[in-house]
Amino acid sequence: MKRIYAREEFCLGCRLCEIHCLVRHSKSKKLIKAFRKERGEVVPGVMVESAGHVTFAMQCRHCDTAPCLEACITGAMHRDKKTGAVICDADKCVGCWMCVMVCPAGAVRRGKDGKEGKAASKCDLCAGDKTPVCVLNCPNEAIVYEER
Amino acid sequence: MRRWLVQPEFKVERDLERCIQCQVCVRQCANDVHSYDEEDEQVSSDGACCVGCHRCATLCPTGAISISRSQLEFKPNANWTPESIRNVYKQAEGGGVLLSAMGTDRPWRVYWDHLLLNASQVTNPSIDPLREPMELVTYLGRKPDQIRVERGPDGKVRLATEITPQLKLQTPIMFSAMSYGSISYNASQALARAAKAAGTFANTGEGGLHPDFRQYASNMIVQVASGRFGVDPDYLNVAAAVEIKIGQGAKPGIGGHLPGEKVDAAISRTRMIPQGSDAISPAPHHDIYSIEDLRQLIYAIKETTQHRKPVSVKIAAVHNVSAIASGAVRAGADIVAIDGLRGGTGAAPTTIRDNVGIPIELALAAVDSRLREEGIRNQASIVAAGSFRSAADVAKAIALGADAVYIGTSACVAMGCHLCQRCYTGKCNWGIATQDPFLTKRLNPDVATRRLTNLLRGWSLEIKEMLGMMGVNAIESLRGNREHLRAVGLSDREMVILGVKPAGE
Amino acid sequence: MDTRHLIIGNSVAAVAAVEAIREVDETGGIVMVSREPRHVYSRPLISYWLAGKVDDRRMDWRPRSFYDELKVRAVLGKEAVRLDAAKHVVELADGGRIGYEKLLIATGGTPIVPRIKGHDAAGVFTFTEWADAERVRDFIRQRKVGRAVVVGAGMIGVKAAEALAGIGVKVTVVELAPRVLAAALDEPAARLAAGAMTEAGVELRCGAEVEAVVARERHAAAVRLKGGEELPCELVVVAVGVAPNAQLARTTAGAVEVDRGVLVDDLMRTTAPDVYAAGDVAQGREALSGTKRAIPIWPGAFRQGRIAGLGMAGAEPERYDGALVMNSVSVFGLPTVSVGVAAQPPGDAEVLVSENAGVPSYRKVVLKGGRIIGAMLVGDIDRAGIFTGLIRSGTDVSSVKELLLTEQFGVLSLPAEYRKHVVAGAGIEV
Amino acid sequence: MDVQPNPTKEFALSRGERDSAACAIAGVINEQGRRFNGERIIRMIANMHDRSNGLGGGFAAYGIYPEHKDLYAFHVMLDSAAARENFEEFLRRYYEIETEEVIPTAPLREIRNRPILRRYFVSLRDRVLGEHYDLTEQDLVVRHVMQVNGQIKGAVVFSSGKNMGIFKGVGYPEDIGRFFRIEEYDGYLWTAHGRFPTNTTGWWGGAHPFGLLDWAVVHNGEISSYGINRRYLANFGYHCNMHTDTEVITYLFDMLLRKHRLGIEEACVALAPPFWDDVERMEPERRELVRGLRITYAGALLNGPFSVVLAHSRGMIGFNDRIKLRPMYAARRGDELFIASEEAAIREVSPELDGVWQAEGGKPVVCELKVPLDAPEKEPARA
Repeated sequence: MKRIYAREEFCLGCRLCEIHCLVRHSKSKKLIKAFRKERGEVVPGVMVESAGHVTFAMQCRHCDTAPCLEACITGAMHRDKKTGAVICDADKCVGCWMCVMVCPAGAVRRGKDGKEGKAASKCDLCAGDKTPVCVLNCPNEAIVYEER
Repeated sequence: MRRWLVQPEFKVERDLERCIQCQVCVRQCANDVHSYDEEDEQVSSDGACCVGCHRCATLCPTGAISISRSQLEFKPNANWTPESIRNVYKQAEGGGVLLSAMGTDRPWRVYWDHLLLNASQVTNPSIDPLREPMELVTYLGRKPDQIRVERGPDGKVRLATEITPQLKLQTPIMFSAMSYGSISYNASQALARAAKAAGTFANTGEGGLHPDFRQYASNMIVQVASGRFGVDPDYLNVAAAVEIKIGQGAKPGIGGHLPGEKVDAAISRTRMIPQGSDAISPAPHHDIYSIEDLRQLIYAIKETTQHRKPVSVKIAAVHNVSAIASGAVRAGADIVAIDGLRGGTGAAPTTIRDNVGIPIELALAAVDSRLREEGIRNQASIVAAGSFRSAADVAKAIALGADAVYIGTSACVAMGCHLCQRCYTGKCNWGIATQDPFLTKRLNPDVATRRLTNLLRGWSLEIKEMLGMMGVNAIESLRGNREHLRAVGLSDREMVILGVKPAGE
Repeated sequence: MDTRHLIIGNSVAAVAAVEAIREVDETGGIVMVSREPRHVYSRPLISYWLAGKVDDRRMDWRPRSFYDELKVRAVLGKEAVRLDAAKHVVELADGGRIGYEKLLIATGGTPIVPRIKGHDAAGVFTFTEWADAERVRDFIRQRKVGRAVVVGAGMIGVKAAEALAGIGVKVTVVELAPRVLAAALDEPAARLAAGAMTEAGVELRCGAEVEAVVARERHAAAVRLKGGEELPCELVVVAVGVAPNAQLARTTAGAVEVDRGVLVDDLMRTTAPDVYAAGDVAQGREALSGTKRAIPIWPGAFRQGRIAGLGMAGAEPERYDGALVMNSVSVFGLPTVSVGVAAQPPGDAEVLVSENAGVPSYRKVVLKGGRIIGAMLVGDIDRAGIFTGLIRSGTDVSSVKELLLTEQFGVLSLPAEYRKHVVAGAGIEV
Repeated sequence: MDVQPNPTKEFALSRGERDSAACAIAGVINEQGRRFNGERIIRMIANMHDRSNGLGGGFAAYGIYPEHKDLYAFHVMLDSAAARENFEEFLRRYYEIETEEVIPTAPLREIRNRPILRRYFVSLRDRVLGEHYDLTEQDLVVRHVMQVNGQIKGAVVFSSGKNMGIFKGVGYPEDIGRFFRIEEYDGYLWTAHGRFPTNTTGWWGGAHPFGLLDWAVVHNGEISSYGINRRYLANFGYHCNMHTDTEVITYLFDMLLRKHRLGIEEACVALAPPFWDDVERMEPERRELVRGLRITYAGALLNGPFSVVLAHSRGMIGFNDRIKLRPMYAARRGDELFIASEEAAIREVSPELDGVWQAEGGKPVVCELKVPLDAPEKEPARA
């Protein structure tokens, strides 16, 4: 399947991916509004890590054998049949954070969606969009979406 | 001493309605213009350090940043321009040579903008490049004056004249000499890859050939400059051609200086000099004090390369450029590259950059005419350099007599350069003219290669359109064909030098 | 439909096995037998259900179409009571017999109920399956329960307490160990957890032993601790642990070897041909020690079920990489994660700790020979999985040791080779 | 440096810098060297009347001066007695003049503004040749023609071959033919041109055929590469003064065939080379040859739409641009080979043909005499 890969040697550390991810997964979908009003509410599925000049963007690997899928006690974490993406159904998630505990990439984080206001937050490959927004908006093509 | 008389050049404004405090600008500015105040949770900007490179504004997701020239106006003075006043301030405070980068920004006449191309109407059909072949293939190198053929016993006619080595270009545009050191590894790689992809050539400049780039060597011209950095027999033999750099349009008669702090391990290896040592290119080649010395170097290089590589001689366009070019051809140069007044550089004394040399248009026309007058035009190809901004500039140069052109600034701009002219600071926010690992990674060579290839492709398509519109289908029918040029707003003398008629004639 | 695959159980290991079988064997008949007359549901959710945070529908761990879609014959509400491994036949409590080609025992665990006085009084419940939760709920409603004592402050006890407190019951938790979640958390972490509990109004009695349930009219009226103190209550939840439910395996007269649980190899095979076991009933290899232990861990059960299923269907076997003790428990909203040997590190281990009581947050990493063998996080648990991955892979982290507890610790901090592996994704070739 | 245009040639109606045209061309040769008079070539070119506009026409005829066959037959246009004086003084300096005469013409109402038209049958003085050890007699003739045309005010040598003559001027070609009374000459090879100059009006010297030594070129089309062809030729001592792009074709052929001794086929490759894509597909030896020709003679590449008939003493070559933007038909009947812009022109004089075909772009139609030039005089063929 197509996956998102970071090319850390070209990551600027600008964090535009995080910004656009946040907007894409916000309610308003409007950049300024989303960032002003929903920052802290929406946890971006991509996170930029940096240490010195080394920076890179990390998000869910959508593993073939996904530990988060195996660890999910509610069945909220599931694989989308069409895209192959591992997606969390926020309505089912109870926020037990088993997924957070088992993701070797640290790519699942505690979010604020769902009925209880807590549900695992992670990359959903932009729900089947042709190109995820982090890839689309990376100014240096340091995030690529491809079959490998 | 604090530089208190020199006021900021730019004003950076932030539209607080739009700013979302995302700090992209803070993370992108190598000049520390933007900063985030944790306490106030507010991004703010200080224009004093702004070089006007637009990195922040380009990456700002909400378009909240605008950069304008400082509104601090001097009393109008046609003689004492703000630049000249500021330069005096700077020198009064610093006491040194003022440095600049890229080509001169003074309003010297751009002759391209006074030359117009021709097109077919009725009497000969224009040719549609989308339907008919349109040939840009260009061979650079020495050509014989005539071809001899022999008929074999089988009745087949064979070539009996030996053709000396040639560079085959799919399009008459090459990348100018830009050394690894003056530009980043990624930028160098992109140029080499784009040259290979487009079937043309990139020039190493005087910085040697990084081992990683050997795979592109068949599309690279290696330079031998006065510092001889990175030059050994292998370097000469692995390349497609060798260029002896005598001068550079931005700083004729001036050497070069790569500060030791930029000479990291990789550059040190590539240049074959100790890490951390200054790389100083002397003003002249100390083994070339006359034309016959040049001849010896050319032959030394040809011997070293078993006469398998064309040798180019690059000179700056100075007053007697045509005589120098003629001398170079007679000294054995297979290609003469002429770099005009507006040619770029990574660093040059401002006063030299802005006041020395002549425009490439006049130099090119003079050299082409001179070589034809002497009947030696076939003996060398002419490559023109020094600011080609568009396919039209290239087409006009070819009509004036160039076989091909070198583009440097355009290539940099294609990669993202915003002509802030601060290459010499090593803080290129676009990752081109820098060795800072924070900055070099900003240039993804895949992206840069694609952008360069696109530029070459776009320009090539435009040149094809222009050829077609002129009713010819091969670049050689435009080369030196000044009938296809007309001048507007030039003096008679300028037109004589350019060999073009005024529009309407 | 023939019964190629017989699966005793209907929870995580059983379901994982079915899904794995169907990846390779689309048609072979599958029969699932379950004592509980319910669709596949998630046992860990019963405390959420009791608290009203999850409704009946959301208890489903797989969609209602699960059996149909995977072509499974579900025999629900019937208990398997006898196994004739030689004849490949399982006998049900109602006398029915089901033959099989491959059998999976995934019967899970049974709550341990200490034989204290009064343990059979009305109002004393265990808390491991949905029916338990239903009974507790009904009892609370009928008897207007106002006070409850939860015996045991392990994961089940804590979650039960949280649920009870959530529906307005005044809860006292009695724990024999000196701290809550003693198996998972160390003293400082437990203190934070305890803080969250007491803040929510739960009374904690750690280091206290229950002597008896005091019954009046056969109904629980109090819990008496050793020393005589009585904790008045109308409801007692006993949550002192679970044991493998290996009863079925024990009926084979030793054909299927059983210790605490059913002994399995790394392919989840028992000692009897064609008989597999997975999940809480199984006793397989533990990752760090290499010894066989019964470890009731959800992700482990899934993995075991899947391996068993693949093996049963004849696919290229995946090998079990051993169970890793781990738990993620949200204690009254305070997230805690504990992986590997974290609560009681061995004496020769190097322990790194960072604490921020105010937030609150606590992080601890246990290293041995340059490798992480345990990690514990309380509060900010985001990215805890990176540690889990490092423990699993046995990656030498000596070079990045200083970064482990820093704020910017992330994938970027990992050794390059391992980082490459992580970026490519688990199960994805690098 | 290019020779500056001679601003004094006044016998033109008017003229601009360079003329390009869409025209009619025709040629006919008898391969056995049998001579025939100009009647047929007039009919051929007259048939294509609408392809010209009365601003120029002309003819080249080979084998018409058997009595002077070893002498250069200079046909000269002169605009004044003074010009004649200057020209003749120049001529005498280098040449023995055997015969000189007015070119016979018929008075025609349609033909106006005629210059003085004279011809001189001359031979180069031995002394002159001796002074130039590095030049051949023909090189010197070329140089002298260039000098006259470039430097002597009011004089144009428009035909300079041996045993051949060019007759041209401003008018419809059939009128020019009658004017020059070409039906009275017998030749084995005739070419003709009818002009439709578009960029400028015509002038006498700019009419076709364009000649140098025994080369005569008639050309339909426009040489868009003229600017560079002209500058390229200047390198080799050819100076264009006639303000017509046809001139460069003549000089290029002269240079390639006579001076560089290329075969006709190779010369045509140099002038209208195959496309690089096709070159790449050639077998290696051929590829090297074509590549060598193309890059060496890049300045000689003729670009733009054209069809050309090049005549010389031994034959005739029909030749199209690379992508054949102008028409050209060739046909054969017995010993005779025809080339014309239109098939109808050929059918006009030879309704029955053995074969007729369109020449391919860049591929020459070559016809040569099957007999030696100095073969016994043949009887004039029946017109």
